[in-house]
Amino acid sequence: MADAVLLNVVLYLPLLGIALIVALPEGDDERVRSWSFGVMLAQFVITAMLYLRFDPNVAGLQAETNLPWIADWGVSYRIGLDGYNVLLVLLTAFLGPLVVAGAFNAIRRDVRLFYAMVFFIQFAMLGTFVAQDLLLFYIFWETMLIPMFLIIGIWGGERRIYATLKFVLYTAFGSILMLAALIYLVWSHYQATGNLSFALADLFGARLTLAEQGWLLAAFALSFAIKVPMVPFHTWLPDAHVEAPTTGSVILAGVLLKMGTYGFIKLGFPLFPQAAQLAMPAVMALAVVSIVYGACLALVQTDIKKIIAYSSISHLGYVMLGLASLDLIGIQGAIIQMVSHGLTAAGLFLMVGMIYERCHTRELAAYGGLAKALPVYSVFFMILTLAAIGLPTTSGFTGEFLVLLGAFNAAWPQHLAGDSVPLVWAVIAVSGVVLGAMYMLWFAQRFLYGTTRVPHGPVADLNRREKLILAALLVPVFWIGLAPDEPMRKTEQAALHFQRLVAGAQQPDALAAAPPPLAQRRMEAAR
Amino acid sequence: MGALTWIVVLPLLGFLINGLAGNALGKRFVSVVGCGLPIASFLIAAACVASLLAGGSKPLIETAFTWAVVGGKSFEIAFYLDRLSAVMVLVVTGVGSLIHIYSTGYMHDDESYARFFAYLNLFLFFMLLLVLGRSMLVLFVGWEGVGLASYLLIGFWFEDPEKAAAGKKAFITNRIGDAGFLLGMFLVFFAVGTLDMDRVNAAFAAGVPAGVSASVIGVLLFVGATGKSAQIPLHVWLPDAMAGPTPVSALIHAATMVTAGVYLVARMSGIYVHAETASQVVATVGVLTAFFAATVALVQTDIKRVLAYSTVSQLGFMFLAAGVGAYGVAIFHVVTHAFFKACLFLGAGSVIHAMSGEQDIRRMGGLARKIPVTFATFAVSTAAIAGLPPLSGFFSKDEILWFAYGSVTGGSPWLLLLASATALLTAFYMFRLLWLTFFGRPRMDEEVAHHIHESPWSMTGVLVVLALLAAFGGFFSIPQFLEPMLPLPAIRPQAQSFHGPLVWIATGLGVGGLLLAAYFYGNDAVRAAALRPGFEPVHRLLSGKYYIDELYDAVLGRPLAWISEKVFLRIGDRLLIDGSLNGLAALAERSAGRLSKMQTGNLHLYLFLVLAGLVGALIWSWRNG
Amino acid sequence: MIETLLAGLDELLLVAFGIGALAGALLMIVLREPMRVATALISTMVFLGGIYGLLGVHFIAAFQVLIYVGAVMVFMVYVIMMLDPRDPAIQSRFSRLLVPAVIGFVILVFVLVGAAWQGAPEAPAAPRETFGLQQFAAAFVREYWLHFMVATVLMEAAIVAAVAVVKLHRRGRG
Amino acid sequence: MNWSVLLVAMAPEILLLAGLVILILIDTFMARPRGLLAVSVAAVIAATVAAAALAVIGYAAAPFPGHFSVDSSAYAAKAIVLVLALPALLLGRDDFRGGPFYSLLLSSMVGTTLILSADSFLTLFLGLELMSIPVYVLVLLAMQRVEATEAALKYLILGGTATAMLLMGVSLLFGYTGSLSLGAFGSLLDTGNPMAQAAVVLILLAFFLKAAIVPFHTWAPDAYEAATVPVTGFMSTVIKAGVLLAAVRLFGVNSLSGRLVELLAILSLASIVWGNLAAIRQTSFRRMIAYSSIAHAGYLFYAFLGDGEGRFEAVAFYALVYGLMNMLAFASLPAAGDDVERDRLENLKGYFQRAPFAALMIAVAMFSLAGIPPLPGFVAKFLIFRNVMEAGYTLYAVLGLVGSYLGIYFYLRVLQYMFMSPAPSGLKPQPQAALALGAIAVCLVPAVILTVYPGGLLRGL
Amino acid sequence: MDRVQLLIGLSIALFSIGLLGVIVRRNLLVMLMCMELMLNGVNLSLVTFAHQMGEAVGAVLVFLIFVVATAEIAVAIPIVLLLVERKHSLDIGAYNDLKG
Repeated sequence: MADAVLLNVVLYLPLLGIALIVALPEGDDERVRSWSFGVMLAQFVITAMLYLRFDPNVAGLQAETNLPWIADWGVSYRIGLDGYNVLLVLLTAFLGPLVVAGAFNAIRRDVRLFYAMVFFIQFAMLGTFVAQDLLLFYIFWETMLIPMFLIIGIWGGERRIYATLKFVLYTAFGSILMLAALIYLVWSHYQATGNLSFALADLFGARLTLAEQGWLLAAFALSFAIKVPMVPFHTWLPDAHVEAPTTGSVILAGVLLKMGTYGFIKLGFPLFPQAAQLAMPAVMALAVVSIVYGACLALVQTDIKKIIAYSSISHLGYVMLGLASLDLIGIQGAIIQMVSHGLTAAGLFLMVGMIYERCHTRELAAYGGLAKALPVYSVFFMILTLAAIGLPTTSGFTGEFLVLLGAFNAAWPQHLAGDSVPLVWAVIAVSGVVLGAMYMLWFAQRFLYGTTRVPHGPVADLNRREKLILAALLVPVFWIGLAPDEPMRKTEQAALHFQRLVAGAQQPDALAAAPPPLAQRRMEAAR
Repeated sequence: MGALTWIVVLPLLGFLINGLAGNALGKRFVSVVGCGLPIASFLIAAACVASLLAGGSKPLIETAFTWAVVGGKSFEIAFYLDRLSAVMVLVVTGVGSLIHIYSTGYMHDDESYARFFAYLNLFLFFMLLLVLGRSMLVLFVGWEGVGLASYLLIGFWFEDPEKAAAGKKAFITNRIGDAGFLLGMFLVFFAVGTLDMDRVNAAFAAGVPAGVSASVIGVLLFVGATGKSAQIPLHVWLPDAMAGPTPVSALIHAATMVTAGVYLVARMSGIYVHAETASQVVATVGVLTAFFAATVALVQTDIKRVLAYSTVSQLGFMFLAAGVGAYGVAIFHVVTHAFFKACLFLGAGSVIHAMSGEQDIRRMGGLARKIPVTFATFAVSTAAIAGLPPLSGFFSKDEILWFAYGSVTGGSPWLLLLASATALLTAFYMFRLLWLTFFGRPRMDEEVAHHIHESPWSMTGVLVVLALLAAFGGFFSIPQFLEPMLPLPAIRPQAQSFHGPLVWIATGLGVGGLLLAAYFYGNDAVRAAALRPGFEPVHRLLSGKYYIDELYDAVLGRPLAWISEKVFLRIGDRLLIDGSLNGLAALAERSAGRLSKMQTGNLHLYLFLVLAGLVGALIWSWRNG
Repeated sequence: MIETLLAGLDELLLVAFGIGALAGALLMIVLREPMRVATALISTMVFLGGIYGLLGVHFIAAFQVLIYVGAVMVFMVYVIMMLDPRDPAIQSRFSRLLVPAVIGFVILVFVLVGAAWQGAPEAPAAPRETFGLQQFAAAFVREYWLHFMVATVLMEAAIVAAVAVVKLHRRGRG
Repeated sequence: MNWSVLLVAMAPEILLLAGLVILILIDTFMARPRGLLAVSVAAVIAATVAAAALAVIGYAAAPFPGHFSVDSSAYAAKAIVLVLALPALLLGRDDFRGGPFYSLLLSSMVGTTLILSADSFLTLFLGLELMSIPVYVLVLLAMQRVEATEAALKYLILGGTATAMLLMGVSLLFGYTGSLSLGAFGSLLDTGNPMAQAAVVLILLAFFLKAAIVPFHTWAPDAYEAATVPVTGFMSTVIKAGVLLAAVRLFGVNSLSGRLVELLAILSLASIVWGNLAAIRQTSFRRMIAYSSIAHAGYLFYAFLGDGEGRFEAVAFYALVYGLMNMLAFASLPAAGDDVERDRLENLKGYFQRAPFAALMIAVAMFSLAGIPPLPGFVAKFLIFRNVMEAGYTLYAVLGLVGSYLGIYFYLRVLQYMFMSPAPSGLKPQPQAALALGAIAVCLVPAVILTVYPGGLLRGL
Repeated sequence: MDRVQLLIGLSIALFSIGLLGVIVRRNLLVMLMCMELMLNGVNLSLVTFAHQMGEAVGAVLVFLIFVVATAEIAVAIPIVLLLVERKHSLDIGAYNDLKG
């Protein structure tokens, strides 16, 4: 009970924050900053408490709130923590203060609106994670567009309008189809069971024909794949990242992209297990393609942010690979990889922001030998880079290792059974490790080593605030790298649940008794 | 926290202290921490080994903590000390400590002194993880970790793009190997369900598990080994790695890290004994690498590069031994090689130090008198590597040749042939190096010559110790020491009688190399110079290192860049995806224009639309009555 | 005999009036002068009034003639005279959409008439006794006085509106 | 005839009429008419309260059997249109000094409320006319720009045509059924008889024309652009809501079938796409809103595909939310400057810098109109497409949603102007007038409630 | 072919002619008159039906239509005057300032 209250507090603290800073007098930016930071910090502390109190052995929801909301259509205000979201909630709450602190210098215009938007998106993201009702999830999911649109559009770079429109239109298109799909899903579930409910718990195992499942999965998958983003739905990401202000990129890379993968693991696959099973080879293929494609493109970028953006595509490919493996290790790895990427990518973008504040360019060619000019900066940068390419003892390794191990574990028996395609994908994915090292080290070398070139230099090394931010960021990186056991315990039940739902579902000859698809009923109605 | 854990952790402490607070602490403190901790862990290691032997060589196992548990399968961070790892850990900590001490002298004037020691300690930490790890996971952590350390140390002087690039090259090449290693590891995990290597070996001892083939695993793991131990085709990084400070070359690229591959194969011998093909691959690659590297070494003029290629060559020997099933011998050579090659590199370092940075042996000569200690130690080690009895190199190399010929598991005459040729070449180019460096007329310019001086005791002392080890190291008979866990292969009957002659052949090879070198390079190498024109093409090929780097660049590097740039970025992203999207947007824009043009403001048109709509609707609704 | 004759005459008149009304309507399309158009419309209305009369709903006929012809059209005619109908600005009678409009018109007539004739229910044997003014008035006060009221409100609103527009005239002038 | 019943049942209409009478008296007998705003606002508020109260207690009666009857849903509908009229009144003062505005608006409201409880075509027809005729004049009354007259005429002639079509349909219907009750219409929906079909189609199209559905939408952009803000607001919200709710009443609970469904779906879809696309290129805010309103009319008629029960709920909720948001946007527009200037979209550039609050309000309105959660516009849209989907027209639902996607762009464009473009020089920050703030409040408060707890209203409907 | 059908046909014809006239005639006043014609057409059919089935309600509607028609004209005429005052033309073709 107490936990439920705490969770609600966590969810609504950002709104309180908005109220606070709106109440502040015009122009008192310093106070706006400090108060925002305070609120975010409080939020993180409470979330941490929740995390610690989270019982890894319980399979279902914890800290659950369940109130009727739009009772007439079975929509309920239902939020709670489970293995799926607990780490991501923690991650979001953890990045909050860092994001706020990271923007102290960068944002000078419309400060109040800016922090209000940061709070707003924080609210939306947390809501998306904790929502346990399909419509509620969708509402939070879509809500994220609004603040992001403004953050990129107002405080962004040269081509910010183009970038932000691209971002919104891309994502909105996916969500539109998802909306249609979820209405259909709920309605046919109602038809079948006479229970009109949007609660995820009820919808798992809704009885649908395979064809229906296929269409619905396609609709959901599209919107998730766009958010992830998986090749070939990724082109919004580089533009958005490049044009977004540092904060925007950090939120985007840190949390927003996880929405897609979270959607897949929480909704996409479990809701339509049979179809998901059949789709898995395709998903796996796309995932591996994303890994390689993203890496290759990162290799030829000249804009620092673009390099990291494409690397994100590559890294999230690993997450999808882990999910597609349907192997417990792979699933766990995928969850860990989500968090890990959230930390490293966020950190890298923060660091790019820091250098950008000093040197005002993102052209890689303009830099060189920073290790000499900005030693501290370089050390942090190096560590994050290595974490990104999955060097052991960092979180990146844990994620990638488990994902690859899982993928291989799943692929080898199929190979023995005569289907070697998954094995091929797994092997290619492993080779992605090399590509990752190539582009990141190439980047680091051009950036940190060689003869010293610092635009608008000489510039000061990191100040205390920045050092603290990065140091704080490194703590979980090494925690997950060195002792992932504890977090993985918390997610294990969810991983098992996912595996049971998706891998455990038997193919649809068992579904003969399913109700006729709505499409047929439409025909009759038209006749 | 148990003793084994301490062995590993102490260097890590060193890294943290020097890395975080080094610059603040001052050189003396840094040196004390940097050298003290490795020495401490050497002592602990010695104690542990003692207790191991006392305990009837029952392996010591220490579990630090559980890394993760997934679906009942648990990954533990545990340390494991048996005879094999005992040998390795002693070599690593021992030679490591010596090189640390040496470095206090060598790096004395470098401004990032603390950083250097931090990196060295970091390397030691990972190396110890590698050799002490019980699980392949831990081994892999160390495996990648040493890669990182070598990356950082090769690029230690990062202002020079060359050096930074060399570091990157090393890391990436290693990564390629690691990919193979990972796959092998996955396969092992699939087969056995655990990564603890003792368990794995035990499981394979009971017979190859269903669903996997030992040879596949073996080859995959060996791919990892080729990366780390610079075997064909992944050898390209090691010569460039000489860009790092010399002690680094000695420690990482000669004595310890590069031998990790050999250690891996020996450690996994449980699998390799079941893997015919894999073993043959190992042996073949090993001997080819040995020969090929030796030929390249013939013409190198950079003192460190000569040593680098000789390292590659010697590693080839080790793999040859492992490939024919004589794992103990391989490890034996690892040890001896650690001694003399470390000594050689440090000697080279001392030379460079004396020559104020000059590395080209064509500008040396006549140093013997100017830096006697260095010369003496260098000479001893050279003799050792050339395999002159009774120096350490002689014993290990002789055993290798013997098993290469005689082993029932894959031993064969042509292996012997190539190996012997390599041995001859080895002796030749090593003495060539010796001659060009220390004898003859000085070829350096005046003020360099003026500055030449013997190195401080901290360096020479280490040289002396290592020289002694190189000289007498052959008398610890490692193979017999390892016999209980790594039995030597039986000898083919028809080869039984051949052992005696082979000893003489081996000796002969060493001496022959010596004489040839003396003949050609004695008296200022006039004969070699005379010989040169006849062999111009060969010489170009060799000094071009068979143009393998260029080949890789043409076959892998440039195509990758081209595809990424032209195909993926230009066509894939910009043309296809964004192109189509922008096309749709433009379409919407245009149709928007059309539609608003229809609103002409003419009332008649509006009314006509009404009429049209009315008629249309009526007809439509009438169609089905 | 005479009745049948009268009945026949009745039919004849009906047809004649119908034709007259149609002719008037068609003239409205083709005539150029607004004034003539107005006359055509008036004639149509009168003919319709005649038809209503023949149908026996005399009071509607009366309203038709009184309200339409008496009020509306007079007003219209007044305006036409006031506005100098020979408007130089009008080069041609017809809009460019003449042809398509005519086509549409033909189809429309065809479809609607077809629909009406095909679909017309069998004329119920309703008593042809046509209701006269008094039943109508009675019905009005009994059942329809809501509409009566609303109609007055509507008239009022219309007047207010018209007045407002006229005021705008003044503003425009002054 | 029971008078007390009559008084209670027709309370909203009567209150409006009372206000109307007072207005006219003031107008005629006072040299300097004053307090017009107060009177009309009071009348509308009173009527709203009465309607809402009666809706809540679920009062039902038929003072004029067969012609006029009320029940809770009718009252709810009236309450909705009346609430929407309030901001229009409040905004009107600056543009319309003097009487006619208020009296015309009120008489139009009387008509609107009438059609919402009409049972016979007599009432419906009269109500529609009473609703429309004053608006023809309101369009040009402010005389802010020359074209207003032209717009008024176009609107009038097309409106007249609509009336004629409606009547033609009604007469055919009368000929077929011999009665003029709305029920008769419902019974005709699925007879295959051509005459009945023709009648239904004519009536339906008349409604389409009044609600500006493609291809009968042409009057809307011109009229909306030329009319001043309050009237545009009135037309785009009250009139539209009135027409749609009347249509719901007309169709009753009969679910459509066959050709009619296709007709409805196709034309609605056409107007969704047409409106959303044509809005992209507009440079005038009101014209843009006009096209958006065409699209929204499409959504609203989409609801008719759904089964009869959900229809009223969907349309009422949607009309309310859409109206509130439109009004919110109109109320937050910059007030100063001449009408044409005010209307230019460019004029909104950098609006956030000049008037942050107003800009945010417009932003809220735009996002809501675009149907992006959590704003109520989303719930409304969801409700509609849910009904369509439930009726089994999956394909139509998907197409409609995709069509609605086309609309997002131009709403975002407004935001882009307000937040992301530098303000043109020479524009000073201007605070909203008190009345405008009042109007904003009237729109905002319900909107917030609907955002947080839509369930409440939906249970009521 | 009884009279009812004839009259209905006639009324539809009048209605359509009115619509046609509104579309094709350029003169504002003529357009207004054509609208009147449409209403007359409607009236005719209403009266006919009312007569046919002896339902007074049809006639009532007719009566109301009279009223409305009058009201519309009453509102329309001043607007026309206003227009003419601005542009001195009765040609609807001249009034297309609003477009796009």
